[in-house]
Amino acid sequence: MSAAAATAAASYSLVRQPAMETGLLEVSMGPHHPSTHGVFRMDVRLDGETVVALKPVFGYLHRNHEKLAEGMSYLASMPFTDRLDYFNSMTNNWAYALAAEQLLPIEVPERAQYLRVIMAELTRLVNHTSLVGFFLNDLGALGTPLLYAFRERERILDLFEQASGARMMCNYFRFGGLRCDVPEGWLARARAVVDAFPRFLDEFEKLLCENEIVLARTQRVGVLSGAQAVNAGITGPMLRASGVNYDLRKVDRYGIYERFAFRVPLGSAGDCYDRFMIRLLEMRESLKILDAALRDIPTGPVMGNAPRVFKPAASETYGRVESPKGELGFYLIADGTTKPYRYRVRPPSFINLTVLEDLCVGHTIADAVVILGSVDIVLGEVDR
Amino acid sequence: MIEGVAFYILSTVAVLGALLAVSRRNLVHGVFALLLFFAALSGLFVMLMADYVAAVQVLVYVGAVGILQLFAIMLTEHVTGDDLRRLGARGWFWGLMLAVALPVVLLLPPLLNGEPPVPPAAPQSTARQLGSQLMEHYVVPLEVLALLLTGALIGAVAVAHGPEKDPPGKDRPA
Amino acid sequence: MRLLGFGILKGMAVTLENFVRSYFDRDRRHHLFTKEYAWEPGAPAEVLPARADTTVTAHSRNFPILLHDGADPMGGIRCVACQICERECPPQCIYIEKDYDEQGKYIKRPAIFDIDLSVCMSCQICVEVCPFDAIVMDSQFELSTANRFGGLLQHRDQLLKSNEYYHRIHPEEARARDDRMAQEKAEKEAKQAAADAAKKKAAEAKAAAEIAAEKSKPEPSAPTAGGAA
Amino acid sequence: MTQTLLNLLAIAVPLAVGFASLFAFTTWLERKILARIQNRIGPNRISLPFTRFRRLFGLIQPAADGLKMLAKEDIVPRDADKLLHLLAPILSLVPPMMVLCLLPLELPYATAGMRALQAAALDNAVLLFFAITSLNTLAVFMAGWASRNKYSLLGGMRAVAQMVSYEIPLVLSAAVVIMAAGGMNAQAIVEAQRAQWFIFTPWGLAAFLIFFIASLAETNRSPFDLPEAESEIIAGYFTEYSGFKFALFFLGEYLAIFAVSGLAVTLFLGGGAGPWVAAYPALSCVWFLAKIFALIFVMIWLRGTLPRLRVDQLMGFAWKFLLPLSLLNLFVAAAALKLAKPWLSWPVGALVLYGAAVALSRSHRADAAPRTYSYAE
Repeated sequence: MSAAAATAAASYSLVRQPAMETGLLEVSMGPHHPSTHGVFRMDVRLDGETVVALKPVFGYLHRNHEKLAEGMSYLASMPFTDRLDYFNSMTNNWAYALAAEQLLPIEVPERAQYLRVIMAELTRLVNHTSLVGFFLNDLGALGTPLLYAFRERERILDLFEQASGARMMCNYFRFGGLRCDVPEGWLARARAVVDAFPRFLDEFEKLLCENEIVLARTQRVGVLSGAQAVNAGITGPMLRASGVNYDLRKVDRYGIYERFAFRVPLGSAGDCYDRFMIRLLEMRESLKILDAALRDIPTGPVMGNAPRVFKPAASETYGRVESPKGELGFYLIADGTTKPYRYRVRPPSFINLTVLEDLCVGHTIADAVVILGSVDIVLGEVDR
Repeated sequence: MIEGVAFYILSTVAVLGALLAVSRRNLVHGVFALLLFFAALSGLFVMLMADYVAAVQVLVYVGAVGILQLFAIMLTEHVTGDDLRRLGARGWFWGLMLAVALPVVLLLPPLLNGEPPVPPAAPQSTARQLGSQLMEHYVVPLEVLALLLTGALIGAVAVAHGPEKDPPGKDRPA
Repeated sequence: MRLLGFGILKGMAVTLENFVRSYFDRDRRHHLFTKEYAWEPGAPAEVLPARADTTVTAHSRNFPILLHDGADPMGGIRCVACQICERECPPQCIYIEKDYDEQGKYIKRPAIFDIDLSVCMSCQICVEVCPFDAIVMDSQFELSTANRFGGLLQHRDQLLKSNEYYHRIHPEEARARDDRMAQEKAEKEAKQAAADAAKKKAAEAKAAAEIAAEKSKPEPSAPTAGGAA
Repeated sequence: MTQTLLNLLAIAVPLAVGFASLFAFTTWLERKILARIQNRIGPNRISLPFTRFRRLFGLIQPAADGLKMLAKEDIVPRDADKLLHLLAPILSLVPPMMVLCLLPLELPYATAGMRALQAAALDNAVLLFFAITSLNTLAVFMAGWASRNKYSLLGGMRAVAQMVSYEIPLVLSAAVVIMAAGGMNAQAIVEAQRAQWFIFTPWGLAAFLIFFIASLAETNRSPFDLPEAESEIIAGYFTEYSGFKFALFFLGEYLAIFAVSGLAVTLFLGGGAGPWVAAYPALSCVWFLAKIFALIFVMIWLRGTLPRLRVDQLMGFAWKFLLPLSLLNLFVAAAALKLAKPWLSWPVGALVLYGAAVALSRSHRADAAPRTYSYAE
């Protein structure tokens, strides 16, 4: 033990500033902190309880996804897109399939279009229920909302397992349609799950939306103004919670979304409570889409006339989808071979994370955890 | 007979607590020893059949005053007594002399001329009597005391508040 | 403005309902849907029969297996070691070596067919690209072994499973796959038959042409024509 | 002399053993009730070793936890304050144990002579109750300080501040009952409620609610469980404790819950009173425990529903809402008892208290209300 360390240990004292002044406390809410949704670290400088500075540190889950894709065929990197945002494998697949179909135009049959919308909206339900459950868990509600949310998520994951064979890593979409059709009886089971879902939403809203403690802990916490959100490139429910009307399903009208009548909920204050409520309301809109899609889905093939070997001509494209976390985009450069020259993913939760410091400064450390919960990040997508 | 044994136990604990409170270098240990002394004192009150005072002693001294001192220690710097600074104990001899002389002077006369004072048989419920006394006979001093304490409280808060701190958002020198 | 507490009371009413209903809600659909003792073999009757012993369904896919028709594994093996799946596999976890007989001629069978289960991510791309329906996904997932490297490397004999086993675990998918294969075989035979018929017709046409050619020539030896046809 | 010692033992030992085993039962109860609230089943796997019993509904789970705690290694940080580190769990256990014997719990076999320790003899039992429970704050501070860990000290300071600021509404709401019953003797309070439990009077109900909320904060339960807030950086004062010292802290917490809800039952719910008590006097002990477990059920129910309060909201709630309300309740109760005309004082008292509560909650976060949202096509 060097002399310096000995004296430091000997004169160890908590309080560095004289008298009433308390020093700045450096805290690193480490990669494996119980409430950071995966391996994500926040270096927070505290003055007493309030956050003075916050530096998000991530990269612990970086798997070199984009460089890997350059060495494999187009189809081979489809299963890897499941691992991006491991809560919504279907929407990840769809974004990649959409981008690839722009490289080599393949006509997608009607039934596949309907099934794509159904799968995407079911994933949105899964993501928003889990998010609301985790958010309440950060607030301290000891597991009850989370377990109610997971009870519903289990039913939808069973549907995914029956359709694609796996609960979370579905790898179900292909360029030009879907890998296989849903087994018979699946649509009836899906109809049953969709009909039972509003009961869960009412129960959830009755349990939490007027709860005074939730109101006190989330309102006016982590306020993000509309202009600031647009400036930072925020997309998805976080942007709509700040009052900006931007939903890719309405803007791009990709897939067959223009056939379904659904509305886009908009927040006013842009604080944690709005982000929490927007996701609850979006679930109700998704239920409307699912009702309509399940009602008039036609029969027929689910796979278009995709070529045997996917070898697009030299070109570049950017396909994007409204994933539950925001605008998930795939930027592909094809050079005429079977392997993409460049494969870039626009991860919505990574970009939504950039404003974390502006939201947290001035709040207490307990609020910083709640704000992180409301931003809804998944480290698979943040680190790629 | 049981009272005698209890008395001796309690008084030794009290004296020990007081001695520890004075001699310990680590201030936190000192405060805890002091609290031990207060607790032993309240035990003595129970033996004097003044159970109300004993309960108040525990509530006020051990519960409130002790915590206050610990808070004070936490907020001041370098008092945790780990470093080796030590006040030179110069006047320990005269202190000892005084400590021996005082009890002798106080206790000698009664001991000489007869039996030790018998504790008076206190009436059964002291709380009711104290309450009525406070409210009827001593109501004016009670109110004055209350005002004094509130004044002291407000003064303490004003002093402790210190200069208006600048908003936490601005970066501060570490 | 709500008095402090009504929202909380409403929330508590929800949890109380869940608590009470968990005792009286017999259809176990909404409230107490976790199954007690679902695992032990002698699980009580009210556990839903469809998933009595395990949570695997007829659709879940875990690790690939090789299929063989008939009883003899090596005799009826479908895999011809064309190595397409080895090339297409995203995490490159399949290793194949062709089988040669004594004279060194390639016989359509894999000598070595290894899948490293620790690398495989059960993405089912090998099943899609296989032209011979030789590889399908199994739903067996209890494959943990003591040693990490050798134990999880499954060789050809461990991977080989019979078609009946495939019908047992994935009835629907197996039936669809067999129908498709039968249909393709039927088409091939039909094409084959059509090709034979066409060849035969072409042969007859040629023969008829020869007869016609001989008739138009002078009739030196009329009786031989019949024998040649 | 030996007779009084025997009496003391005859009272103290069953209380200690009884409530410690009730602690084990309550941990099982808490896990089962929380599980049922969350659509799960709770512990049901442990079976008695070497016996055929398979389905014991997890009743052996507390014994298994206790054994596990005993087997766990007891880590003491290197530069921790060894003596205080050991003393803290003991000090957190002693006050609740001592306070349990103050509760007017007529043990069925206790004859007149042996009930010396019950509340009958001590005429200021309630004051002694609060005096001894204030020692708990000391134990929390000692644990936080002795672990020499920056986070546990901050957690300890938070917990101490919380306990100190919730002690005042606790005492004030008890003062209302003392005023109504005319004395601090627990037995006299139970007698005074023979006609009507104090909870059925408006000021009694208000005092009960304040007392219950303050007791939640005093024992670090449900919405006020700041110290164990794992979602924040400060993991609470018992971070550095493992093994049986950790279990002692939990034993102390649960005994404090028994003690505080026992006092609530004595003050507001008429102690051991209940139907058929006249016929079988032993039944009063059963009724007393039943009421305690009713309160404990509500605590567990709250724990399964409510999120946690932030530190400053918690303090604001104590000083700006509970304290003024309990003071006002003191005046209302005094006026009601003085007027002694129930048909007038009850409605007026209820109205005043309700009005004050609404005004207070409105003055704080007036805008904290659920919002309505606009939709874009």
